Amino acid sequence: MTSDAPRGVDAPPELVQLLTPEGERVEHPDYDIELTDEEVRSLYRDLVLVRRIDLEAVALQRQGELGIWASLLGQEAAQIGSGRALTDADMAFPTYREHGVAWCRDVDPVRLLGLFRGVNHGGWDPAEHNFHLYTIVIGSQTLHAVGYAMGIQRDGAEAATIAYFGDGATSQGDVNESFIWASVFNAPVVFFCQNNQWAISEPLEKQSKIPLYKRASGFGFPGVRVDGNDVFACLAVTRKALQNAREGQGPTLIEAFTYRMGAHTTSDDPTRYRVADELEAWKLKDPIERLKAYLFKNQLADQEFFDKVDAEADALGKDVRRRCLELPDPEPEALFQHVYAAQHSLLDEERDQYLTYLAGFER
Amino acid sequence: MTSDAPRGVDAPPELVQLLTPEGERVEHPDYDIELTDEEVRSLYRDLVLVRRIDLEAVALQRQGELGIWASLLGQEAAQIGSGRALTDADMAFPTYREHGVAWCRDVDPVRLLGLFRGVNHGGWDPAEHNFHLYTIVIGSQTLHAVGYAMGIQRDGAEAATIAYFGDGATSQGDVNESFIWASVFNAPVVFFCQNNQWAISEPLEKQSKIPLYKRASGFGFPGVRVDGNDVFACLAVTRKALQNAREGQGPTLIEAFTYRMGAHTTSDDPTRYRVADELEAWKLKDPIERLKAYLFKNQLADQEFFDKVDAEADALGKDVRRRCLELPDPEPEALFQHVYAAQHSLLDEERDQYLTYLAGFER
Amino acid sequence: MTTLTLAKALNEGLRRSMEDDSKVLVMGEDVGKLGGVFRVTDGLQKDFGEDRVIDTPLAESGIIGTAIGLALRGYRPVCEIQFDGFVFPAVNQIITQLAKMPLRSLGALKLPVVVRIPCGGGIGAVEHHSESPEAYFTHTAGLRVVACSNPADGYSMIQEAIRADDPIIFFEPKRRYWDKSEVDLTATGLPLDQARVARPGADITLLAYGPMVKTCLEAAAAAAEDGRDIEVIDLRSLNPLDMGMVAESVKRTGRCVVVHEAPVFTGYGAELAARITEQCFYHLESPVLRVGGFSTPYPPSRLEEYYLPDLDRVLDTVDRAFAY
Amino acid sequence: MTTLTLAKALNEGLRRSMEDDSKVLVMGEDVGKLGGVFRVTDGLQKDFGEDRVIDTPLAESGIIGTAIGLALRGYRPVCEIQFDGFVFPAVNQIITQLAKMPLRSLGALKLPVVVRIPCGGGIGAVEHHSESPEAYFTHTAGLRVVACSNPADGYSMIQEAIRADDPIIFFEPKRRYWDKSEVDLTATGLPLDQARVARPGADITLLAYGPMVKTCLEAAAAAAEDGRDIEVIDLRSLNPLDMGMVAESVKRTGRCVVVHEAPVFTGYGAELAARITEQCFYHLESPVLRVGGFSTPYPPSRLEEYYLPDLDRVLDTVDRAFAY
Ligand SMILES: Cc1ncc(C[n+]2csc(CCOP(=O)(O)OP(=O)(O)O)c2C)c(N)n1
Ligand SMILES: Cc1ncc(C[n+]2csc(CCOP(=O)(O)OP(=O)(O)O)c2C)c(N)n1
Ligand SMILES: [Mg+2]
Ligand SMILES: [Mg+2]
Repeated sequence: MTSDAPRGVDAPPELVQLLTPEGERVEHPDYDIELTDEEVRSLYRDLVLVRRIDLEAVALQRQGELGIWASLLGQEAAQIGSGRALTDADMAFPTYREHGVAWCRDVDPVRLLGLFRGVNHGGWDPAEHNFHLYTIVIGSQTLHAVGYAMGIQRDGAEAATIAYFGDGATSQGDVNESFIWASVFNAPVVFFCQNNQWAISEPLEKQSKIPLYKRASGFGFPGVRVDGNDVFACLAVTRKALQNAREGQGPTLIEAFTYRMGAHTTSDDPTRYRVADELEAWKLKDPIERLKAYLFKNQLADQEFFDKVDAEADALGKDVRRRCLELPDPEPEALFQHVYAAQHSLLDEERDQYLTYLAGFER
Repeated sequence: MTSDAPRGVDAPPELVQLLTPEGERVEHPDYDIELTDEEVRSLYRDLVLVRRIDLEAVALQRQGELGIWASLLGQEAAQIGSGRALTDADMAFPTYREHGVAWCRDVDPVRLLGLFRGVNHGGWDPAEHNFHLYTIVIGSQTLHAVGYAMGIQRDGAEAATIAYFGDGATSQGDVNESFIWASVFNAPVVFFCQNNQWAISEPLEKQSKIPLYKRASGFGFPGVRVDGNDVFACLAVTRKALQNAREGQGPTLIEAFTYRMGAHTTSDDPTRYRVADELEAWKLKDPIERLKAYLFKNQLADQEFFDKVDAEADALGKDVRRRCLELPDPEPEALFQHVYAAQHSLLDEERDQYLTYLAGFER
Repeated sequence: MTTLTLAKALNEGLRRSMEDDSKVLVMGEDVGKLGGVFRVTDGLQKDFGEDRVIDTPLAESGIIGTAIGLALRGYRPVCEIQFDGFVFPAVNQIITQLAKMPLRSLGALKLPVVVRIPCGGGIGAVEHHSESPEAYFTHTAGLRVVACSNPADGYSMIQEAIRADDPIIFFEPKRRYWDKSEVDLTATGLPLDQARVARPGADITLLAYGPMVKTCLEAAAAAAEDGRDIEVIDLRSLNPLDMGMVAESVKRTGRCVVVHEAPVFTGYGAELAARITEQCFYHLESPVLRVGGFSTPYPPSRLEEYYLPDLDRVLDTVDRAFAY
Repeated sequence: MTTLTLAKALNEGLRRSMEDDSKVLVMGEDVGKLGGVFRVTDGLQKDFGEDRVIDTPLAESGIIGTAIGLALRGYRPVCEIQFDGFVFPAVNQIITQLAKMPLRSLGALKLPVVVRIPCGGGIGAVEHHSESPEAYFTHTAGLRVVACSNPADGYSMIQEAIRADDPIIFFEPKRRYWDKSEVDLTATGLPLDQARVARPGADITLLAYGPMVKTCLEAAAAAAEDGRDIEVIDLRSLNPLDMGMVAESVKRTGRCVVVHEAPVFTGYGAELAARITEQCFYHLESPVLRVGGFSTPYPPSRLEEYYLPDLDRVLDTVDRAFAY
């Protein structure tokens, strides 16, 4: 899928990889990427920091401070790679697991915790970060991303949207409808599917018999499978797809081939449905380890650098924890706020009655 | 798509045609068909008879005897070809336009009129004909067809289902979900899409940028485009797809490339959105004329035969008309019947009250 | 004043909204060249172009889902659902996204999406073309639900709905599309959430909306001949409900009958009856009675005259109310 | 008698149905190896195989749509919707197909499909995991709607639901899944459409179903200490409603409060209030009052204790009823 290759329905058969699990830089005929040493180090830093945020959130959940948490463990490269490919003008539509993308969009990690702690359903202004709210109903956000992209077209703006979703989500009607709309309207949207091999307890075979990136061919736009644990490849492939979208070449489906190293969420018990060996095999493909190896081998970073990043991560973890605990519980009035933009007599009445009722207890 | 060709995701690029618009028999490497002279004549007869039924229904609607009618004009070959490919054990799931398939399934044409006349919502027993009720909500029936096919699998039966739908329907989430289920469960189902180029006023380009048969490749099963005005090709292609399904080779998507020669329904005014030239061009590809030419050229039928079929058609038309007018209006009690299989106290109460109320007028 | 059909009044309202605000888009199946199956969008694509009047793929979830995306980008989409019975594929996007996203964003996001739904029966149509799904939406917090009953209201209400910053389900009584009345094309600013006394009366209050307003007015006219003075209120807004006007009327008349086409069981009329009873308990001489569809799917058209509330059933229920 | 949690009782009921009838299938997301996120289908795939306990693709419309097809082929599918908030993608198949197809066929087709929906809040979950969508289904003719409240009923009702020839929406109160009580594993044949007096009383009738039955029983116990004798009826079947038992009780007590978690506006309680008022008008000392969710989306979990009806709100409403 070079930009001058025919943008037909055939997707390249192989996994796009620019960095092997052993940390070797490899070439790919269609994708390449030029990164300064500083950029590479900063990618590493991002990977480590978001993993740290994630670990802290898991710990907070274990301690009862969050109701639930959906860990991104193992998917850091897919998220940082794709997230760093976005320009400020691009708009991202996440699921509930895109903590790494949120990081790239400058959303304060503590903001992500609100919904998992149960103090709100989504704690940031999407327009401020060009990062939409987390969406829990599987697949719904893909249509929003396409609609937004149709708005970009109408504005004549130089921007694209990216829609995140999982392997399981590809089975939803909405996701397939979003492919149709994107194709028919040639909308500037990139579909970024993190195939982490599992949809809760269901392995990929329950959703598709063929590699997911090939789905795009049925809708008339290119699909590409990228090594989702390779941050270089994710960055390169997403960057090109976004660029194509912005240039009016329409949508691309990217399947980031990765692995959910943790449980589906903290409520889940993966030992019920998958063997430990699988995880061990994937640990060898860890997205952070391979970048670390690359940095080491190429002497782009020394121990001091790694220590510094680790220290920064620890500090970040502590900070996130502290501020999580400080998150104020919402007041009962909040029940009635923001349901409607304009005044709503029924809600006003219910609020007044209820607050009067509550006030009765204070007396 | 021969049965020994790899059942991969690539569908053949060309239109399968066995009979040209001029009535020339042509060969196709993957599809062939052996028909006795008698069979060919009987195909011709079916085409003529269903067209006649259709014309009569249009006339009945114009005269106020039907509320609406969805004409199959132009799609006779797609329906008779595919319908005749079914064995008794196979099960068909139609839209609202499959009058020709109904004919092949021995559904009395008058039974079809009930829903268009407004005396019922569907007037036959699907199990008796292995022909499901007409489904109006676009695309819904494709999932029923897949579920039924999953039942066939569980029964270990030698049968398949066929799901009919239009070009517009391919945009519905349900249709795409049905592709996923069929593929994942390797269900014995044939998806038969009559691409009649229009979904009411919307041309195909509003639903897809690429030929519809290619949609299947995104889901991992074969797709094939057949000349939908060629009854031989439709029969051959559907027969093979059904056979593959019955043999455990999974689903096939057939795109029957045809044309809606009439209005969408009798309520529609196609002059608002399409040019007359288009219809003229398609008239040259008329499914009946080409078979007639073939019969003539090959001296398989003489004028006497054609006259006999025409006379039979006229008689059928008259019979359908007469029996349509005799269709009894339902009694008000019918409102409350068949809503539930078992007794339902609320409905009983409403029925009793209402019938008492009505009885008051009789006094 | 101009005489317009309801369909044409809505068309003029849409046109004016599109002229006033370039962010207003119209989208749906067959809304372009065809002008919609009821011609409510007739001529709009010709005048405003394909970018603003969008013929969409045949997928209702897609229509609402992409409309949400367009709204997030600052547009004001007006979606047409071709017939009431085809709103259900879109219900997930409407209930889980359109209705809930503003709260999810703690007010950061507004979703000014209007979902136009031709509704109700009485046109002799086949299955799924005569439904009255309003209760599904009035029960869904986060949505506003309105129903117009006549050309003047249609013209004004569609513009106000488009101007509003909340998602709105906008019901249009399809069997009244061809009814004509006077429309003041210069009228603006009618509040969207106020009911209207369609006919003042002293003896009993009839509550209706959409297609049943006309039926109730006819019933009231017939009853007047028998000396019974019926007040008819056209609710216009179902959520929120103009409870002030409703309660005032019922307290005054002491009796109330609610009329809608939808099945009575857990229908919108249940809410009216329950709420009115609570607020007007000591004023009620009889229970609030409901006339509506039966607990059956909408019947084939040759039975619809039996299914749909008509003048006789309304008056019979009025009589029942007076029998208490 | 055995002591079981509600989740386990349902599991046993499913198991027994599958043993009794080889046409019974279980299907849904994660119902296989995982046994469902609430473990209601735990162990069934191991014992009955992948052909009868089907892990489906992640698509609710697909689940119901294929279940309909399986039912047409003679199977009796029991579908699990993972959480209440995820039933909406399936609503089109449920409302336009499952509910209407039997009538469409003039009785030729039966659709014995059970749609199991864990429902309600109170478990501290994130958005979409605490909904109470029953009113959408009770308003849909052609469906039966039931809600179990305790292990014994769960065990029996799931079996009766599977045995029934009509499509059934089967609500399971998720926060009661882990409540234990005695279950008679030999019990059979309990009619599916009969309510149950959960606690007899003389002063006022509380109507509840699913999760709120326990809350109402607690409220009644607390009220008893103050000398108020509350009758609690567990409706069990929402459509049809056991109006006989309800009306008898309300006529006897003269007062009624309806309790559910769903938003009050156009909720199921509205139907109860309207119907009871009509049938018991002269017996009512006060209007039927409703306690339920507010007209807002279900709130984040740290607010759910405020949103959900609890003992205090129920008793406050009882007090209000007595204040008339
Ligand atoms: C419509 C809907 N159905 C079911 C669920 C419950 N659910 C939450 S996550 C999930 C699996 C999602 O799998 P996938 O798309 O692969 O994303 P992943 O969680 O692996 O990132 C399911 C079934 C849901 N959130 N929405
Ligand atoms: C869910 C749904 N949406 C809209 C409609 C209204 N409608 C009826 S037929 C039709 C077009 C169908 O086009 P296609 O699938 O190509 O079939 P054709 O009528 O051409 O045979 C539409 C939009 C419907 N019946 N169902
Ligand atoms: Mg996954
Ligand atoms: Mg078509």
